[in-house]
Amino acid sequence: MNVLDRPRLTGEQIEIGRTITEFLAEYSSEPAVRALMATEAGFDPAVWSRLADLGIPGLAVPECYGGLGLGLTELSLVMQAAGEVLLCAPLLSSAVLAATVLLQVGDESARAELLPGIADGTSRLAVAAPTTPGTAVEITADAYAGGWSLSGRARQVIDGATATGLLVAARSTSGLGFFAVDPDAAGLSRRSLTTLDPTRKLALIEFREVAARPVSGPDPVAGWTRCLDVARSMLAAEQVGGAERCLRTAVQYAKDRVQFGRPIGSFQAIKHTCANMLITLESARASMVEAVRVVDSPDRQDRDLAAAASLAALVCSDAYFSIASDALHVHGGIGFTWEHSSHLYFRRAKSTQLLLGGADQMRERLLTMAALAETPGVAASAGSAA
Amino acid sequence: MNVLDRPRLTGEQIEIGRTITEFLAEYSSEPAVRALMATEAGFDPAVWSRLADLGIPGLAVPECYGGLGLGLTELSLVMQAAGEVLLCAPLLSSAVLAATVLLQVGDESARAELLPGIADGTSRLAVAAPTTPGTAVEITADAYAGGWSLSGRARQVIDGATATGLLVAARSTSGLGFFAVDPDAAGLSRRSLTTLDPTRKLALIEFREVAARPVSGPDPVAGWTRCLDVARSMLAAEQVGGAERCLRTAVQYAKDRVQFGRPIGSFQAIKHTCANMLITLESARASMVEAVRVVDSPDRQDRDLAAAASLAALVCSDAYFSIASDALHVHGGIGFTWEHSSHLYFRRAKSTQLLLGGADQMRERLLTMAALAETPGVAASAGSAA
Amino acid sequence: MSGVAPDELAEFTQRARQFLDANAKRLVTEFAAWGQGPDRIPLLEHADPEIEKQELTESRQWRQRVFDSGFGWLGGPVTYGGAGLSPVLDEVYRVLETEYDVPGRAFFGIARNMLAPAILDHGSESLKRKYLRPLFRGDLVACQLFSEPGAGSDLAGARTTARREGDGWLVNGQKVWTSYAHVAQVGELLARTDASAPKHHGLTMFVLDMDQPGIDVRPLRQMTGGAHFNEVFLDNVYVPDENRIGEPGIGWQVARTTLTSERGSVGSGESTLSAPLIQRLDGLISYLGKQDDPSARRALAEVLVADRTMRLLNEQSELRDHPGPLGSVAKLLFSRQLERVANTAAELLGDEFLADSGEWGTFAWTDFLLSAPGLRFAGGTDEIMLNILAEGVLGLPREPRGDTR
Amino acid sequence: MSGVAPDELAEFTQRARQFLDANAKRLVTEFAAWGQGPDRIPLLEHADPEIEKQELTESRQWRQRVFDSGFGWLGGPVTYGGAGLSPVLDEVYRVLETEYDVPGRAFFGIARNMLAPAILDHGSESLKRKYLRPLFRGDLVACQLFSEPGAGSDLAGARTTARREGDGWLVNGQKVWTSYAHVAQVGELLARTDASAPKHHGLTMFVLDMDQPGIDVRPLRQMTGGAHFNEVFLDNVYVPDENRIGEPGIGWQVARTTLTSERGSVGSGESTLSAPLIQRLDGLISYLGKQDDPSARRALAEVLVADRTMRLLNEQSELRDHPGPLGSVAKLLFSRQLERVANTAAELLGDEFLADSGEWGTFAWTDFLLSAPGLRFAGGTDEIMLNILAEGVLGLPREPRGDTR
Repeated sequence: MNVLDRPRLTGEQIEIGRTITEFLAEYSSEPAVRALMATEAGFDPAVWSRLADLGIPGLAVPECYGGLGLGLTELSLVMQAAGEVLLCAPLLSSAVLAATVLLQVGDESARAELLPGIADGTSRLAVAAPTTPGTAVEITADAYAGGWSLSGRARQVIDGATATGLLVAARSTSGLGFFAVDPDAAGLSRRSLTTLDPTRKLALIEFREVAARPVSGPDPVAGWTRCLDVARSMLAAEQVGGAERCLRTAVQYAKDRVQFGRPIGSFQAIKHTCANMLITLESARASMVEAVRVVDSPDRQDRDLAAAASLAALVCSDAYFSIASDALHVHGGIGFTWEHSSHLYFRRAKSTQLLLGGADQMRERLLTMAALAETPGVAASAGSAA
Repeated sequence: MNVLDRPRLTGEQIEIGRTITEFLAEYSSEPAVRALMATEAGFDPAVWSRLADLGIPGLAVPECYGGLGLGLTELSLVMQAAGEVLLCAPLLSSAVLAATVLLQVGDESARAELLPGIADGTSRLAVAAPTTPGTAVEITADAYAGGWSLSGRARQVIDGATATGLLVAARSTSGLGFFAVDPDAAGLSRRSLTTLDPTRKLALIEFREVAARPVSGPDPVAGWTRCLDVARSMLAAEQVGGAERCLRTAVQYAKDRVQFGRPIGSFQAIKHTCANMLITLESARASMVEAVRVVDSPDRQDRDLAAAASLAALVCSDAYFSIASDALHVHGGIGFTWEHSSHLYFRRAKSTQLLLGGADQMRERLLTMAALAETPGVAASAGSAA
Repeated sequence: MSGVAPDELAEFTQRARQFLDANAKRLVTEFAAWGQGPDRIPLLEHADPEIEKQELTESRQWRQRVFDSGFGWLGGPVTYGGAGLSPVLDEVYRVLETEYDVPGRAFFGIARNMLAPAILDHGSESLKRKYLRPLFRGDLVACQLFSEPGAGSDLAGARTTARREGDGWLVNGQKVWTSYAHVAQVGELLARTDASAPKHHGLTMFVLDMDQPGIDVRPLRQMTGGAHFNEVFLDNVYVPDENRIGEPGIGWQVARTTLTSERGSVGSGESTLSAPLIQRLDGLISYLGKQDDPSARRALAEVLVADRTMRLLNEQSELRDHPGPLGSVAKLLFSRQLERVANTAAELLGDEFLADSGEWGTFAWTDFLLSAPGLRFAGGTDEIMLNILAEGVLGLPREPRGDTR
Repeated sequence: MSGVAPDELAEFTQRARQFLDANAKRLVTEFAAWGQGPDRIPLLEHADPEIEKQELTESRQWRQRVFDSGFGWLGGPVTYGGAGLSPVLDEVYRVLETEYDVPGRAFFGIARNMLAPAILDHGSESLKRKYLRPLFRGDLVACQLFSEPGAGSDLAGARTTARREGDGWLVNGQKVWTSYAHVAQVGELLARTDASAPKHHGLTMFVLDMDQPGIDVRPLRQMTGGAHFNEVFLDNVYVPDENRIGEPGIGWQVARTTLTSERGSVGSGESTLSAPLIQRLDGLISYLGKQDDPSARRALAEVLVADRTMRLLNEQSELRDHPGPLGSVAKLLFSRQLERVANTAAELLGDEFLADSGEWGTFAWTDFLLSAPGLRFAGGTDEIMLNILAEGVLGLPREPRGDTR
């Protein structure tokens, strides 16, 4: 039971998984995570820079934009390992979301300009766009003589307060578009929020006539939908990693803790709880592996991506939270203390369950993709949701 | 853990409970039930007549109509005991539903004419009216010179094929009304249906210009709603009785059956299953006792009755099915055989879960009565549902 | 109603109402509107010490007035300060009191529902005379010194020792998960007095004076960030022998008496999902405009069903002649239901649950979510409760044990 | 893909497709419209004997053709009739076959997934030569003679005896829950050969010829009213010693091999919720006009999620180097999901579920509901499966046992 217990991995992929796992064991220990989660920035620039030296942020960025040109399968291994240790770093925000926005939505000049910085870690970009299907964009883009200006607000931007650049979704008269914005620009204010999960920072960003540069290529709506599905698949890997760690910790405790003269893991109540956690974990892993396979298939269709990513989002989100809750429970009172790691995973699990769209939305997308329970009205509205 | 383990019972009530339990132990053994469920009639006239000698069908019928004039609390004890042994008899159809329709909806002359027969068991009346809130009445009543005629059909009439008389809900130009119909009347055909629960017979009754006599007093709609709530409370008692028996049987088996050198009830998986069944049973009992208390309070309001009966219907229905399923499971393979009683309770439980309205309807009624989640649209439509 | 004649009950109810009407205001049944009042949804209190001190003072004063007016311990023997009536009336009074705007009784739950029953059942005459009245009067806050880091579910594995020293005992060890230890005057202490006896036979129970040297109470930071529980370190703490509850070596039996009486503190009326909580969830649904959302309606209805069922269960089990350990039924339903409510709120809020946007009544649910797991082990884990029900009520056989020596 | 090079896999897939295209039609992906086809929703077959006989003949003929064309046992050693390729290819072929309209392989599940692995792992050379080829070719239907009335979860408690008699053994006892016994030619028999040995060491495994006197197969009427399982009475039944699988006394180890290979019969691809079942549920929702009903939509989506997850789990566990007992994961999910589907259908149908109105596709769900509990104990109860996962995969300690002698 570890990161590499996945079918279909190549030798090179296994090597990447090993490398990142060893790296994180050294640089993202629990004390380090606890120290970082108490800071406002929420990540360690030195560790980020070492990760960049390993090529991690640019793993899936094509070589022509300065990345390693590997696939999302490789990136998913990193996400899984990061999820295991609750790595505090702008991985999801910059290496997954921002890079994918540029690749799926961005025009050629934006890619050429922004991707190399993401890939070498010198830029940390955050994406300000609604992640839950059906949520309205609250930012408008107005054209003026010299360019564009944005007004409005973006809620809960991942790593938004510390990002060195922003990719912002905004509505103009010609529809949805993405814009690059300098976070130090006049009229922009950002505020770090108190979060349920202190290991992943969220910010509220407000725009008052902020200068912005359009970066979208054609059909940004479909592109953003794809981005979210890629991100959901990567987040699923993070969730599986976290759930795996929770189960491992709980099993170890059940072997070690003696009550009534026996290890508590010899009592069926605890034993079967652990077995059910395993069942849940393996179901999650299966859905995640499939989503990553689809995401990484060159000839995938958008609807296959949507179906696989929605399934993984549903299954892995619920699995992680249920496993994190059970792990906490297996630990009894000790798991309820601040000092124990249980609550950090519990918080992360609940938080990722809601981060990129809720279960209702994912279920509706699945039904639509499977052409089930169709009525003219419902099918039409479900089809338009991101 | 038995029928009488209920708070607030008087000595006389406890005596009634004891009498009926002893009676049923003799006259409604499992072999008797299995024999009756294979017959088309589905009940034993001799046993019914003995029950009538005890005054059971008229327990809650006022003395002025030939009953014993006791309360619904007493009747609930009978229902509970009947549920324990899956008594095959027209108790729910005639003694509960038909008697309540006459008391809650019927006009004085109908009561005076029909209740004495119900009370002394010589008549067995069935009620043909939709029991699920929101279901349309499929029978129309037309006035002609000499009286009324009914056309249409009633689905799933409890004991409809063997009843000696019918009380039928039908729509006329002046709204919903109840009518007394002779089952042998011209134009009436009834067909016994294959049922999920063979211990309770259901019939499809078709009406083609069948002569009928109106029996409603004022406001039959509100009256019928009250009838259903009374019936739900009595059915809840039957469900608690059945669930109690299932738990007792399962616990006994868990004590007796040895595997791996230990009674299976010493394994936590089985032990905790049984404990959870107990929790479920006690929750159900609490809701049922309250519903019976409200039903039997002279100064109850319709909305209190609706709230208490809906709660009991919800809780007891789900409890019975979950307990019957768990009991079946505790028995392992043997519980899956035709010869074992498990499936009879499983069938009864599933069937009562759906008999007088589903969970969705009961939940909506509860919200309405508690004035929760109110919006103008929803509150209005929920308020009108029976 | 078992134990009380209808006339007696009516007379009592009237008398209690008179007292309450004269001394307290009826609770207004309309709840505070959405957006009003403190923006927290409390489950495990970890109040500001100053506020807590004031709340304790108010609660104590009210309990003392109740006691002095004769309603404090209706079922108790007159000798020890009780009213000598049926114990059922205590529950009747408690329910009546919930209709009035009076301070809660949580501070005194352990005194009343755990320590007092142990003294009543096992204590010496002098212990009874000394402690019962102040425990019921609200003079003393009590805490329960049972759990230890190595003895959670397996309380009989306690390692805190008490050894003979002159006329009394010297106590050394560490206790944990001790609610109210920081405000308690007395503790119910389970300690090992005979290391050579089999584990269930070497324990003794004491009433410990908490205001003395050698007792170090430290708040235990829980996953919410707050501290509802404490750790208690005991370093050569003296207990006079007269404070022993029962004979030396029968501590385990005394503990069991206490634990089966515990429902008052976690499983009883006070810990059903309160009406305000349902109101809060209802308010949230309206705030989010989800009144027409079928999953929201279903979730709210399920919470309502669970709340009503628990209330009825408590109410009726109090009315039974032999309520038995059915109080644990409510406790189990309660802790399960809490998690369901918390997850429902999270699902309704969606990503608004993730960060504090400043909107009243939204992020406050996170504290509720993070507190809920604590209720699953406080007062006995689910597993222990299920064992008690299975073995105690259903008579299922015990498991083979690894600790019979 | 582990064990098979990409090129080899591509070449194989092409070859298998050629065979299938030449010998079978592709399944039309559109399912029968609502109201067409037989009005039953099968879960535990209890077909008319004549129909079953015909189905068996068709299934056997197809399997023989598959085998004779080289696709019957791809991973098997050439010596015993296999193709000498990677075992992964058997799974690849199985999945490919599901795309074609060919007879199912349920009759031969036990032969292939239970008896054959036991013989391969523990059988003598002559047993392997005698049985492996016909078991994989579809010549022989096998049944599993393990469970007894007194030995259900605790299979090692088997009391059926086999005692030495000349060159062989005489078997006496009773087996139960035996699927396919009425059509089987061979049985895998677990019998006690040494009453004086500790219970796990006194058992021996045999291949039993089912076509001989002394064997009485009686259908076991189950709660649906039908009979999928059988009881098998064994009265002085002779087994030659050469039909022994493994040494005398190691029957329990052989049984464990068999049981961990069992996923093929209950936990594997064939028993995921089939697409037709989901289609049937979808059809029901449309028939009832509940496409806009959020609970119906949610329920359907949940069934879809469970189905997809189980498919992926099976598919991927076959691709792992060490699938281990993860097949039981699918089996557990499967039996739980069945009950959920049945209850969903009941909830959707409401009171139409109660009686057969004659409407196609409605009352048929009751048989499904009544069959579902049977899947929970067939192939091992949930409890046993959970123990296997907890002890075998997670390494949690065993329970103290009462039967170690």
